[in-house]
Formats: sequence, structure tokens, C-alpha cells
Amino acid sequence: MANFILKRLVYMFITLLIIATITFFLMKLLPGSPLTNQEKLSPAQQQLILDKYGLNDPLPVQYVNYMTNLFKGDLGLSFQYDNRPVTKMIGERIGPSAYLGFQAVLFGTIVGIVLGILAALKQNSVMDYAATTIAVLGISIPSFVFAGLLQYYLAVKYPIFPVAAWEGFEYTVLPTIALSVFVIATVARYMRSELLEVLSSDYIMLARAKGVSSAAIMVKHALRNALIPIITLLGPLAVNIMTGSLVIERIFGIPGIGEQFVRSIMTNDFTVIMGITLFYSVLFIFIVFIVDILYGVIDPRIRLSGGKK
Amino acid sequence: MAEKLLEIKNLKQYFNEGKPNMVKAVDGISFDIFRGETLGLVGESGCGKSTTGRTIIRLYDATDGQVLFDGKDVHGKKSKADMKQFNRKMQMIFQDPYASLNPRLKVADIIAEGIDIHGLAKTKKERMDKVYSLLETVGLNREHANRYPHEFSGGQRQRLGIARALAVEPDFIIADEPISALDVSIQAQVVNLMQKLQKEKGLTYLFIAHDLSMVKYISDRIGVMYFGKLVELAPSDVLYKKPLHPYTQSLLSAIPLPDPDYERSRTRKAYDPAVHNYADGEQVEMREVAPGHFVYCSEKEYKQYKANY
Amino acid sequence: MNVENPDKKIQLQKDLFQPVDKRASQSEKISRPSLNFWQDAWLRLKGNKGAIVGLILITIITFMAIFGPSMNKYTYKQQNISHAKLPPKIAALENVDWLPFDGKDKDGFDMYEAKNVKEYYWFGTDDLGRDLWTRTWYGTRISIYIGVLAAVIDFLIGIAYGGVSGFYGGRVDNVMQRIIEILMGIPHLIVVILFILVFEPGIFSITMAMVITGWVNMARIVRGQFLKLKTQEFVLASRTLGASGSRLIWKHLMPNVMGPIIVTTMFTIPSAIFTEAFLSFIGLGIRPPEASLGSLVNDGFKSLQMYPHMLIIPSVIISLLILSFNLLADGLRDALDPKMRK
Amino acid sequence: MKKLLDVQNLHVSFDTHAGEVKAVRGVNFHLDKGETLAIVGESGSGKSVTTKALMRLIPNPPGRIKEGKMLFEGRDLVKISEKEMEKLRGKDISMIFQDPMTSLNPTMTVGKQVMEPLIKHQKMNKEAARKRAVELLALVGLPNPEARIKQYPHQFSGGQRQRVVIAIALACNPKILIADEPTTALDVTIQAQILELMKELQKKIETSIIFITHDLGVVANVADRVAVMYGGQIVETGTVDEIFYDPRHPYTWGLLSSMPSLDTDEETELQAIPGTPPDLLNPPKGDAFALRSNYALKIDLEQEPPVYQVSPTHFVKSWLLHPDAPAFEPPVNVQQNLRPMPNNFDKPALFEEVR
Amino acid sequence: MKKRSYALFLVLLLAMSTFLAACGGGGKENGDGENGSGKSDNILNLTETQDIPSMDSVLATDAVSFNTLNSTMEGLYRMGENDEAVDGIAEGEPEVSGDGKTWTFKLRDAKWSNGDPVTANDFVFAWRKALTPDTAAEYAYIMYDLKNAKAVNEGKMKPEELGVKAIDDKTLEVQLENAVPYFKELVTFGTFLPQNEKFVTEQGKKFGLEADTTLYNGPFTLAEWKHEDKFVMKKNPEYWDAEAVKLEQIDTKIVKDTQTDVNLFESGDVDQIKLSSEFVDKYKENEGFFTVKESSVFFLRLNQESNEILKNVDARKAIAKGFDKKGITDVLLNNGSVEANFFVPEEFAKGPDGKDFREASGEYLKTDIKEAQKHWKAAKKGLGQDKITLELLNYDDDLARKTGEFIKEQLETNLDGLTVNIKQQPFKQKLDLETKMNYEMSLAGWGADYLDPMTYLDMYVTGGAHNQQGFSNAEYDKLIQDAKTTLLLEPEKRWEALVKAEKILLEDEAAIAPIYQRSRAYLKNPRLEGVLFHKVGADQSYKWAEFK
Repeated sequence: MANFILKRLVYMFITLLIIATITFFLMKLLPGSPLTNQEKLSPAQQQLILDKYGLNDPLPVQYVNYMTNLFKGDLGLSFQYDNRPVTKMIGERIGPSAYLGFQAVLFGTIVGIVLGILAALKQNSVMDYAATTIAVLGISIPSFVFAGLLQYYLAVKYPIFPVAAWEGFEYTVLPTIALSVFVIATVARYMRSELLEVLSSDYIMLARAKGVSSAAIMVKHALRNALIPIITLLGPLAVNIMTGSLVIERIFGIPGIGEQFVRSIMTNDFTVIMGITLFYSVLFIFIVFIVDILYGVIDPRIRLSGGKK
Repeated sequence: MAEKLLEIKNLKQYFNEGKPNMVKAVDGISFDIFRGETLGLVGESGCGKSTTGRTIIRLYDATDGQVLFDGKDVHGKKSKADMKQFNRKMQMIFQDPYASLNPRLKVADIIAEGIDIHGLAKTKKERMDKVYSLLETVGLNREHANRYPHEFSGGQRQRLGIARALAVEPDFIIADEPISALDVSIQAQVVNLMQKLQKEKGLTYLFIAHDLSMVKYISDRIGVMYFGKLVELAPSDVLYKKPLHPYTQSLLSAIPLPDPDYERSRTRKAYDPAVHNYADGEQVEMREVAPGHFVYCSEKEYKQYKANY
Repeated sequence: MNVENPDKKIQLQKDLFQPVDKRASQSEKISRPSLNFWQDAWLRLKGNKGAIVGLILITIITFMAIFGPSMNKYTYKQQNISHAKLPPKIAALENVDWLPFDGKDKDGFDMYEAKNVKEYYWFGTDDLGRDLWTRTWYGTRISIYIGVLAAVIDFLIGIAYGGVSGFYGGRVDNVMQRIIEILMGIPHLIVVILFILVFEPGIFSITMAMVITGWVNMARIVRGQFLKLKTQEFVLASRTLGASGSRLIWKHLMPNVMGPIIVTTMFTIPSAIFTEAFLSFIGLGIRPPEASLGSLVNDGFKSLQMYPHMLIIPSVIISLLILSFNLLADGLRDALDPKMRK
Repeated sequence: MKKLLDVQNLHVSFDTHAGEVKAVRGVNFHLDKGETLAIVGESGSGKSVTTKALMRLIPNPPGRIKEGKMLFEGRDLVKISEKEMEKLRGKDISMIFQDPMTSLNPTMTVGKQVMEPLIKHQKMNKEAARKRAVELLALVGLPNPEARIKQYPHQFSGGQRQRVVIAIALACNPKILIADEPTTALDVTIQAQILELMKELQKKIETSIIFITHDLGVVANVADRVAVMYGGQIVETGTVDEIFYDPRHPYTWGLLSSMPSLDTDEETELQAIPGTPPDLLNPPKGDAFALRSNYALKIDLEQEPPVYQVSPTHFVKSWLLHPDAPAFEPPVNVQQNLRPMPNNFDKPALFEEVR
Repeated sequence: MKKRSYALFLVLLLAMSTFLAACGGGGKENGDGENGSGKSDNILNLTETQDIPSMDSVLATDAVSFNTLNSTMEGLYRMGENDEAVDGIAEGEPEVSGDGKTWTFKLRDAKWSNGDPVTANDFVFAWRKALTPDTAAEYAYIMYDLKNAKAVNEGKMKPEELGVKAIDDKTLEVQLENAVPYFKELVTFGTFLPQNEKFVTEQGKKFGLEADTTLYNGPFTLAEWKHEDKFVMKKNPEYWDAEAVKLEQIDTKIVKDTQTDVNLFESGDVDQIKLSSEFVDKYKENEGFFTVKESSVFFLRLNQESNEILKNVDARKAIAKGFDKKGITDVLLNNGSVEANFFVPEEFAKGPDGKDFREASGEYLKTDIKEAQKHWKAAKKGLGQDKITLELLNYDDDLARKTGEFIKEQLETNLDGLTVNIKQQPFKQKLDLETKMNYEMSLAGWGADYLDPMTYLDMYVTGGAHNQQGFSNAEYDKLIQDAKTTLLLEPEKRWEALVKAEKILLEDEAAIAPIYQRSRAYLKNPRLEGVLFHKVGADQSYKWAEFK
């Protein structure tokens, strides 16, 4: 077990190094420079500023500098927000995104599971169609339209929830709903098909033959087994959602990292792009790792040393 | 009977070699197969009998040991032409009639695969004629050529598998549990067919099975495998009448026969590997107790067997 | 079915009790009609109402995407700024009260009258006075084109990569999987945006940007299937016959992975259409004055409250399109998935 | 003897996209207290469907019990509610499935799975159920049950798992145990152990067993009575001796002669039943077996045969027993074993009882 | 949790059904919410589209920073009504030497928010800091009128050699390179704000990054600064003119989506918003609707350096005259923007006679399709080409996109044989392409840095940093050079020179194709008054704002 974890950690570290390197050079492909007010800068001044940030150094030097700083935990300063350390920026932005994301994943998973169960309980029944339709409908409307409509109808026209801001639970309701739609749809569909498979398995047949009631079969036997594959799905999904959605954050005025990321790409804020990319990668790789460990906990058949059976 | 078609010398097949989960599927077995005979190989699931078959036909590369077919080593470097030649001479029939036929191909194409690969038919018509005659050989008819495997029953599929193997006119066929997935009533069809083909075409079989009564019926000699080792090898009558190895005895005593009176009186012998009580360093190997009757035993046991024979 | 009155049977004619010939050949007869895999799948699909609805909708929308733009005299880029922002008006439906095709805005004010416009714009016009009917269907065409193109390229790369990785296995597979792991660890957004920035925005670069991140999924699926299939007995059988690698791949593996691949492809199309819409949202969408459903929705989004037709029409079509692709894909999965087969 | 279970004219169908598959087409049989009834037949003959119907475990849709009665202690299992059925399952009737590798929940400890019916039907508390579970596992011959109840199924071998399944099935001392090919997936040596165990336990708790198999050796070993199924119908029933030593139906002949015994030598050709089982989507007219039979009569292709009674316990559904039918000799290796049955009637009688 | 989920789920369903209902019926009413209700009278709620990039005045480059600095800081003077400089830390008019190159300012008693007095040295420190190369202040060039400023900025001189010094705590002397007539207005620009040396040194790198690592001497202080979320300004009791400040607090929320902005206004959460053109129709009858004319002029850059076609003056004129500017301002923009037949905007700079620059000059390159077609014909003949393709570089802003699309269509319709391809890029990348002159036509905008036509016209001197399109005209260069130096003391002549220069640029050369001068539409709580809008520097002043 310890051996397994150690080996994985080394792998993860190498993967991250490669990702950092790739991103670094990818960014150098970005056309344009990171200067903020280039419109009005004279070429001499531009050189001055590029010098300040070391952007005039040869690429290998820049790379070595960057990686050296990276090892020291220093992600550099933002270009767009003068002198603001990238680490601090990420630290401040990730909070709301992660909170919202977590809430959305939690809510979406629960609703998705419930819908999936309802659909699977009576395959090809009205309930099944209704649940599947809700699941698919949710992802059939472009997210910004959906979010916009939510805001217009539930905050402006019928002021049940606040329009936008980041000031407390009631402010998170609409963005959570908007974000969770995708989770609901994904989870519900998976849940349905996994449950259908589990429910037709021999051990469910045996449980029924034991006289276990349908409800108990669902709760005690089917759910856990159907959930196992969903964990694999949920890990990366959670990373994606928790690292923020540009659309939702823009529309609901949430100071999150997703919006920041897109903006930093559009404004060539190299250090921030790098920082967020690395942060994302770390999170992603870490979550995948956690999911693997979790697998071992939830599914007794899998032991970490032996791999999957 | 005297001509050796196949010699297997100290064959070893280890999986995951060098890793903690190493499996010694086949652990140093040796035997010969004579031209025109049927050698049965029996044992419990996981004893390595299927792996032996697959290693012989080079679906796996042997970890150690030699397989001499017609005096030539099967393993080791071979040219493409040699390999093709070998593929024509040695064929295999598989266990699962549902998995062994490509569900997307028409029967004609399945059967003709060997013909296509080895260029055995010059025209389309010749190819189809061969297919029709093969179909008829295995008791099916030409209308079946245009159907898909899933439309056939298990027995029919197994016969299609035989037809496919026959298409390249092999000398030697490895039948890997060809009947264990079939119903009793169908098993006889396949076995009869195999016998008939052996007579007509002078085929040699390695017949792998766990159904002892059928093996006894079809085989000239039988080898018994236990945990990767061959523990007893003898002409089939002899094996049934005078099983020497305690494992063989246990195996034979467990077979239920379709005779209620016999069943009422049958007693089962259990096998406990501890009975051998081998001392450390004691030489345990195949020894010929009687002509053609080999047992895996120690020197002490050998004397005992010999004395009681 | 049930036994008839047995007394009657006793008096059955004696000649009925003659032995008949052995009819072994007949006993091998297969009574069901011959169905190959695809015919069988089609039968299953036909039984799935959702999938059929999806299929019909896709057909209709595709038809409109092809012929819709040429159904009136306008082109997708022709502007008439004095006719800007007109609500929908359809000759035959303008007098049906509850339909929003009467040329009146949301306050019931007849914009056509106010602007002295004689023409009918079936879906209204946008803020440059372009005919939305033409633009909507033109945009649908582009969206479907992007979706399908992305799916097809995904499909090709995914099969090639996943196929090689799965077929050769071992060290090759190991290295290729590591590469995929690294790719998965890089946020897709940066790659997509970067790609579009480097190669100017346009249908092709947008499509390629999606492909560049999308193929990984396909490759993983193909690889998984290959790994599973290559130990199947029918593949082993072919190997014992001396089949070459390419024969194994093209005759045995590929036809059998088609099911999951097609399903994945069907899911790729809507997600590509959506990605394009997202790119429009951040201003990197299709190059104007070209239109895609995504760019139309994005344009209309801002006018939601004032000129809802500019949002609702393309939104409804994009939603229907995504919905029907999803329904069809779901149906196909049920129809093609061997797990679901008996 | 009292009929514990009486199945009358049972019809089960499955609706597939190709049409209605009539898996069970009018099955009649009964089970006496304490006896073992073996149902033999090839796959697709309807034997598994019949027993699943008994437990009301046919998934609906696509399956449904179309018609018939299943009287258990006088109650018709077709009619009772799902709730009542739940009370019966595992308590009065329990079941063992074919594949021990898949019939245990992989994510639940073995102990919990054994305890479940105890808690449900015998209203035991957890502690009592646990104790009983340990006893049961000991009873089925699992060594060290105290420790093993905490383990998960994947930590058990196939034979051990089947023992666990048997422990579950026997937990509430059921009146009927349905064993659906319980040993097919096991190796012979393990099979022998399991069969011994079942017989031993049957003596202890006096349960009746319905044993489904296609292996005639196993039938000979376990059965008191045998029902032979073909094409969704029972074609012959009788005591085990009657079936093995005085079979009357050509299908039974075929079954018996297609298996070699240990002394069948290589020169004797096995009597294979040619062809394939009928497709129950379009069941053949008349006698379903006629197409594969060497003893088919013209009438077999026209009309379904009635049931003839050969002895008080021996019933055959075949036109061959009609007085007008020609006298056929059974295959050689069946003939070898033929012996006169003491209870046989002089002449087969048409069986008219409406059951 | 489950219960709540269920409730939320119902809400979701409700939302969807409402949507469907709205689609079917075409929802008739929409709630024009009562604005600004329920909020305290002394708190102003605003939105910005982005966070404050920097509170370090010398590093600030953008509207949000300058706006916030304008509210929280005070320079020598600040912009008052009609863009006239009013007293700030400097008390009364400065003393100007005869050659107009030495300006002396008297400072009043004012305090920093930590209690320190505001001294002349604070200005010296800040200005030197801005010009030190290490600071890499992007707006350093706006100080280039200071003596030695350029040299200092380019590292050729020491910061100490900059023409600014503290005579004593309350007296600041400034040396200029040229006698800039508008210097008083120029120092209202954010880069000229003072900084407390002690505090700045103390904070080091952290200065200007947080509310509490910044020091204030203006009408408000930054009390709370949640990055990317909101910032709160509170009235500064230490401010010298605190009496004039009516508001207690200004809350600014970061909102990136225009729709959300409008929704927030509708729900009464915000008192004033910028309206994008889509919403103008909806709100133009609203009591709180108004438009503000800005100094920004939008135009097409026509790259005459590398593009053969655009080197042809007829082609440039054809393009400049060949599209309907009115359509753009009236239909597309719809926010009070006016068509630009000029480069120096109207209502921007007044000449020595007190009249607007536009009154002194004329209208050039007016939309005239017939003229355009004539020019086009001539151009095609001159070029010997019949089919011409040009690329229009554009950026990812909605208005820009629409403008580009419109112009493309207009030009293609009006000018026979012309194909315009639009290349759309994010703003940064677009600027980069312009700098590299890697474009053919480009949609560009230019806003004033100071209140003089020069801020526009000196762009196009040969080799000018922002020329970026290879325009070169000797006469033009001379006129500008004179206006910058020799004519400084002769305002009328200078004015004439500038008028002439613009005429050369547009009428003779058609170096650029002006499109429109931007106005912005705003929507405010009708009770809100006293917000000032400026054409240079900070966009708005809230010092005098109040709810009536």
C-alpha cells in the first residue's frame, strides 16, 4: 500500500513536471504580449517592461527561471494585476469556485442518483422517460442561456433569489442549480444504466430469492454496486466543476477562478495562466489518485497493490 | 502410433514474471503426442491445461521449455513463411462457442478465413465450394453460409469452429474444452464429428476437458494436470482402471454417472496434497511405473506403485 | 395448443402413425429470418421511442439546414439596417393570436407597421437587419458541420491512437497511456483557446481545437475495447490461423468496436456544437458574418428581454438538436451495447 | 404423500422485439414433501424459467406468467401479492443459482448476506442472526466461520461461495429448495462435495428439493423423481429408476444414449441427438421434438401428443405410446440398461386427469 | 440536504415551465423594478466590469483603477465640471514663469489617511518613481513634458535629475520641457498623484495590493477590497474638503456580464449602470436614462506601409466614404454616439477663441457612396485590379464585432469587386498585430490623455509610436512639430496648424477612415445626482455625488 502510494506520487510528480513544461512552451505560442496598456506604450517603454519581467531573456533561460521558482513555490506575479502574486490570486479565487462546485456536485449527484433510480426502477415506464428527459433536457440548453433565464425569472421577474453577488447561501442557489444541471444529467444517465445492469445481476436475483423487499434491495444491494463506476466519473467531473465555470461565474458575478482563467488567457497573463493550469493539473491528478484509493475502500474486490480484477 | 508428432519438453508458462503476483500456470511439463492419437488433458479449472494448449500453439510465448512439432521447435525465431506453414499444420478449437466466432462476420467468411490467409482458393467460386463442403463436413448445409453466428445454437457454432479449423487442412488440432459449454445432447454431436474427422483425415488431437467420461471416451491416452504440473499420464483404460496418483483417484471417484444404482454405491475419495509428505529435496518427477503409465512421484512412492501394480 | 379431446384422437387414422424419414438436415434449419448485427440493432433502435424522435428531429433539422437558407430571397449576410430587430412574421400564421408570428413585439406593438416594412421575415431580423430565418438555418448548417467534422476527426484519430495502443499493448500501450494522462491533466480550455488564437478563428480551427482535446476520450474507449476484444477467442482463432495484424484489426477488432465508437461519436457531435457555442460566448466563435447556432444564441442572449425572438429561435433549435443527438445516442447505446444484448 | 407444490398448466412468455417467446408452454408437475425432483433438459428447454416463475423472479417486462396455477400448500403463488411473495421467498421457498461467482453481492460481507434472511424472516436481532450465520456456515462445511463472515465474496473460492449460497438458502429451513444447476460451474471434485452436502442437509432439515441440471450423472445421484423438459414442456416424468431403466420418450432415449459411460469404448459411436432445440419464438407444430427424432411419426408433425401413463408415477408425452404406433426399439446403449419396472401398468393408459 | 434538494429541484422545474410559458405567450409585462429602494440614502451602489488592477497610482493604467484612485486620492488638482481643473492639494492657481516652463504650486494642509501630512515631497517621490525605469510604469510617457522625464525613463539620467523638486513641505516646483498650456489639467491625471514615501517603502511590494496596504488622501478611503468580488469606499473624514462629500459609502460590485448588470439594476441592487446598446431601446424612455459623450473616436486604420491597395489614396478615400456611418451610430450603437467625420472629437477641446475645435475645422470624409464609388473606380484603374480582397482586423467586443460586420457588408455592397474578410482576435492579440503592422485594415479606437487635439494628432507623425500604419506626410510632420514647440506661445497659430494637420490627415490623405465618436448610455437611479463624467483621466467623479 505504502509502496503503491509512493510509486503513484513519483508518477504524479513527473507528470506535473511535463505538464508545466508543455504549458510553458504552449504559452510562448500565444500571439501578443502581456502588457496591459500596450495601446499607448512606446516601443522603448515596452522593451523596458519586458525586461522587467524577464520576457526578453532567451526562452531556455526563461524556462529555467520559471521552473526554479516553481520549485520554490513561487508562481510569479501577475501582469494584469500589477505585482499581485499568482499564488495569492489563485488562493482568493478558488474559494468561491470550489464552494459552488462542491455544492453543485453534491446537489447534482443526489438529484442525479434519485432520477437515475426512478428511471431504473421501472424501465421504459413513464417515470423512466420523464427522468431521462429531464436529465437530457438539462444539458440540451446552452449553459449561458439556461443561467441567464434562471437569473431573469427567479431573481428579476420573480425575486425569489438575489440576482448576483457572493454574499451568502441564498446567493449560491441559482448558480448551483445552473452548474449542477450537467452533473444531474451525467449522473442520472450513468446511474440508470448501471442500476439496470446491477439489477439484472445474479446477486440481486439471489437477494430477491431471499425475500428481501424491493426497497431494501435498492438501498442495500444495488446502490453501492451501481455507485462504484460513478465514482470514476465523478472525480474528474468534480475537478472540472470545482475549478470554475466561466459562464456561471460571469453571469452570477462570482469571484471565481474559472472567469479568471479565461481572462488571463485572453489577456496573455502568462504567470496566471501557468499558475492556474498547474493548479488544475495538480488537483486533477490528485483527485484521480484519490478516486483510485476510494475505489479500494468502496469496492472490496480491489486491492491497491494488485490492481483491478 | 510410434511416430511422435509433438514433443513437449519441460514447458513452462509463467504470467507476471518477476512481479509479486506471478502465476506459474504451467510449471515444467513434458509429454509426447503420437501421430493419429488423441491425447486427453484433464484437471480442475485453473490447473493450467488451457494454458498448455495455448502455449503449444504459440498464442503465448513459453517462459521456458521446448515444443517440437514434427521435430521443429515451435517457439523461437521463425520466418513469416515458416510461421504460416506452422499455422496451417496446427489448429485449435475453442471453448466458448459464443466468443469464438466473430459476431460481425458471415459464416462463410469465418470459415474461409484460413483459406483467405493462406491463399488456398484461386477463385471466388473455389472458395465458396470449399466453404460449402466444409459446412457439409460438419453436418451443416450451404444455406448456412450467409448467416451470422448469433443465429446458431451452441452446438452449431462449435461445429462452425471446427469447420474453420479444418479449412487449412491441419494435422494437429488442439481442442480446448470444446464441449464443456454445450448441452449433453449436443456434446455427442461434436464428439462424434471429431471422431469421424480423425478417422477420415488422420488428425491428431490434444483434447482438453474437465468432463472425464467424455475424455475417456475420446482419448487414447490421458494426462492429468494439477496446479501446473502433469501428475499422471496413461492410456485411458489404464488410467481409469488403475489410477495411481491420489489426485487422479480422487478425480475419478467424483464423476457422477447416469446410473442410479451405481450412484447409490459410489464413494468419493478426497485428495489432500499432504499425503505425499515429501521430504525436503526429495526428487519428485514423472516416472514410468508401467509401460506407458507415468506418475509424478518420489522415488519412494515409485517403488510402492511399482510393487502394487 | 392444448390437447384436444383425447377420445377423438384415439380414432386417429392409422396412417398417421407411420414413421417419417429422418430429417436431420431440416432439424438444422434456422427458422428466424437472417439478421446481421446492424439489422438487429436497427430493430432495437426502432423500439426506442426517444431514439426515433431524435432521429426524426435530426432529419428535419438537417433538411432545414440544407434547404432552409434558400427558401426565401435573403442571404445570410445581406443587411438592411432599416429593417433591424423585427420580430417574426409569417404570412399564413400572422392572424393566429397565440403564435408569436404576427410581427408584433412583446408589447403588442406592430413593428412592421411602425417601420413601414412590407416584407415578411419568418423568424424576424437581427440588429443588422439580416433575415434570421436564413441565418438560423445557415447557422444550423455550420453547427452541424462543425459537430460532424469534429466527431469524424475525433473518430479517426481516436481509432488510430487507441487502436495502436490497445492492439500492441505492453510497453507501447504504457507509453501511450502516459501521454494521454498528461494530456488529461492539462485544462482543455487553454489548449482550445490557444489553438484558435494561433490559427485564426474559423470553422476549421474551431473544429480542430475541439478535436485536439476530444480525441483522447475516443482513444481511451477504443483502447479499452481493443484490450478486451483481443483476448476474445475469435481473435485468438484468427491468430492461430496466421492472420496478420492488419487483418486482425480490420476484420475482427474494428467491426466489433464500431458499436461503442458510434455511440461515442454521437455524443461527440452535441458536445462539439456546445463547445462552439461556448467559444462564441467568449468571443472566439465563428468568423463573422458567418453564423453558427452558438453565435446566434450568443448574439440573441443580450437581447433576451427586448427582442426575445433573437434568442429563443436559435436556442430552441440548438436545444432540439442537442436533445435529439443525445436521445439518438442513448438509443444507439442501448441498441449496440453488447451488455444490453441477451 | 401430500403434494407440497402443484404446478398446473404453467405458461410463461417473454416479449422481445422479434415477438413473443413462449418459454414455458403448459407445464404440469408436483413436488412431494421431502423428495428431490430433478428437472433435466438442455438449455432453452424452459427449466430455469419454470423455477424462476415459481419464485416469481421472472423480470417483468419482458417476461410474464401467462396462465396456470402454482399451488403451494394450497395457495396459488400466481395470484398472491408481491408483499406476500416476499414473505415466502427465502423462508418457505429458497433458491440456489448456477454461478456462485456472480450470485453473491461483491460489496457486502458474506456474514451480512447470510444474516439478511434471518433478520427478515425470523425477526432475529443482529447478534442472534450473526450467531446463527456462523452456525450455518459451519453447517455447510466452511472452516473458521467466525472469521470468514467478515470477509467479502471475492475472498472465497467457487466451491466455498456455493456453500455460502446454500447456507443462505437454508437459513430459514425452507420447505422447498430450488437448485438451479448449482454445480454446473464447479469442478467435478467440488461438485461431488456440494452434492453430498445438499443431500446431507436435506436429511437434516427435511426440505424438498427441485434440482435443475442437464447432467444426467448428477440426476442419477440426487433425484428421487425426474422430469424431462423439452421445448418448454415436460415430456416425461417418473422415478429416477423409471427414467434411467425404463425410459419411454425418444428425447429421454437420446439424452441417455448421447452420454458415454466409463465402459463405452471408442468403437461404439455415441447416439447424438441431431439438430438444435426448437426456437420458442415459433414453436413447431405437433411434437416439438419430432424434427430431431429418429422415431418421429407423421402425426408428430401435425398434432401435439397427449400424456400417457406408464405406471402410477411414470408419465410420457409422446405419440409412441399410442396403441397404433409402431413398436420402436430404443437405442442400443439404452437397451443395455433396460429392466422391468414392478409398478408398470400392462398397457400405457391415456392420462386424462385435469390437473 | 435531501429535502432541500427536492425543493430546489421543484424550483428548477418551475423555472423551466415559466420559460416555456414565456416562449408560447411572449410574456407581455416586465417588471420595471423600483430603483434604489430600500437602500440607505448615503450608500451608492455601482458595478465595474473588472477588479481594480492596481491602487498604485504610478502603475495604474485602466479605467477602474483611475476611477477608484480619483475617488480615494487627491492630486494637485482634480477634474471638476466641464473638465476644468479645480483645486486639490494645490491651493489656488500655480505660479507660471514667463517662458511657461516653470510652474510653482502651493500646497494646502491635507492629511493622508494615516494622519501624515501631504507634502511636496510626496509628489516628488511619486513622480520620480513613475519615471524610474525599474518601475516600468506604463503611463510614464504622459509625464514626458516634465524636464528630463524621457531621459530618466529611458535610464539615461538619474531620477534625481527630473524637473521636479520640493522647495519646502508646502511648495512644489516643476520644470517643463515645453510650455505646455494645458499642464494644469494634465496633472489631474492619475499618474501625477502623490505617494507617501515612508508608507510606500514600508509596504514594499505589497503597496497598492490591498485596502490596508494603500494610503488615501482623497474624498473616500478604500475600506474593503475583496478581489474580483467587490470593493467598498467610505467617506474620508480626514479629507480637506470632507464637507463637500455627501455620500457615506460607495459599494462597487464586479459584474462582468452586461445582462447581469441590467438585472441588478432592475432588482434595485445597483444605482447606476452602463447600458450596452441592446438595452437602450428598452430603457431610453426611462427617467434615469442618459448618454454621455466621450472623447473616444473609432476609426479604421488603413495600413499604408505593407498593403499595396491601401497605399492608393483613392482606395482609402473610397473605403472611408463608402459605408453608412449613420447606420452604425443610430441603429447599431443607438446610444448617442455620433458619426465621426473627423479625428479630433467634438465637444473636446476649445481653441483660444473659446470655440470648439470642430467649429474651427470642417467635416471630412463624410459618407458619400457615389463619391466613394468614383474613388473606387479610380483606385481599381490605378491598381490595375478588378477583384480586391482586404482583411479587416477586429476584436472580441460585441459592438466592435457588429460594427465590423456592418462595415464589411457595406463596403462589399457599395464597392464593386471588393471582398472584406474579417479576422477577429482578442483585444490583446489585435493590438499586437497592429504593433507588428501585420494587418490590412483594423477597427481601432483612440481616447484622449489630455485635453488638447495634440493627443490625437501627434499619433500620425512619421515613425510615431502609434502611427502603426506607415502614414507619412512631411507637411503634417512639420505642422505637428511646430505646434509642439515653436507655436506653443502663439495659441491661435498653433490652433490653425492643428486644424490644417487634421485636414491633411483626413481630407487629403484619408490616412484613416473615421467611424464614430463614442457616447455611452447610462441608466441611473433618478435620485442620484452630481456624478461627473470626464473626457480624460478618470471617467467619473463621485466626490460631489448625492441622492436627492
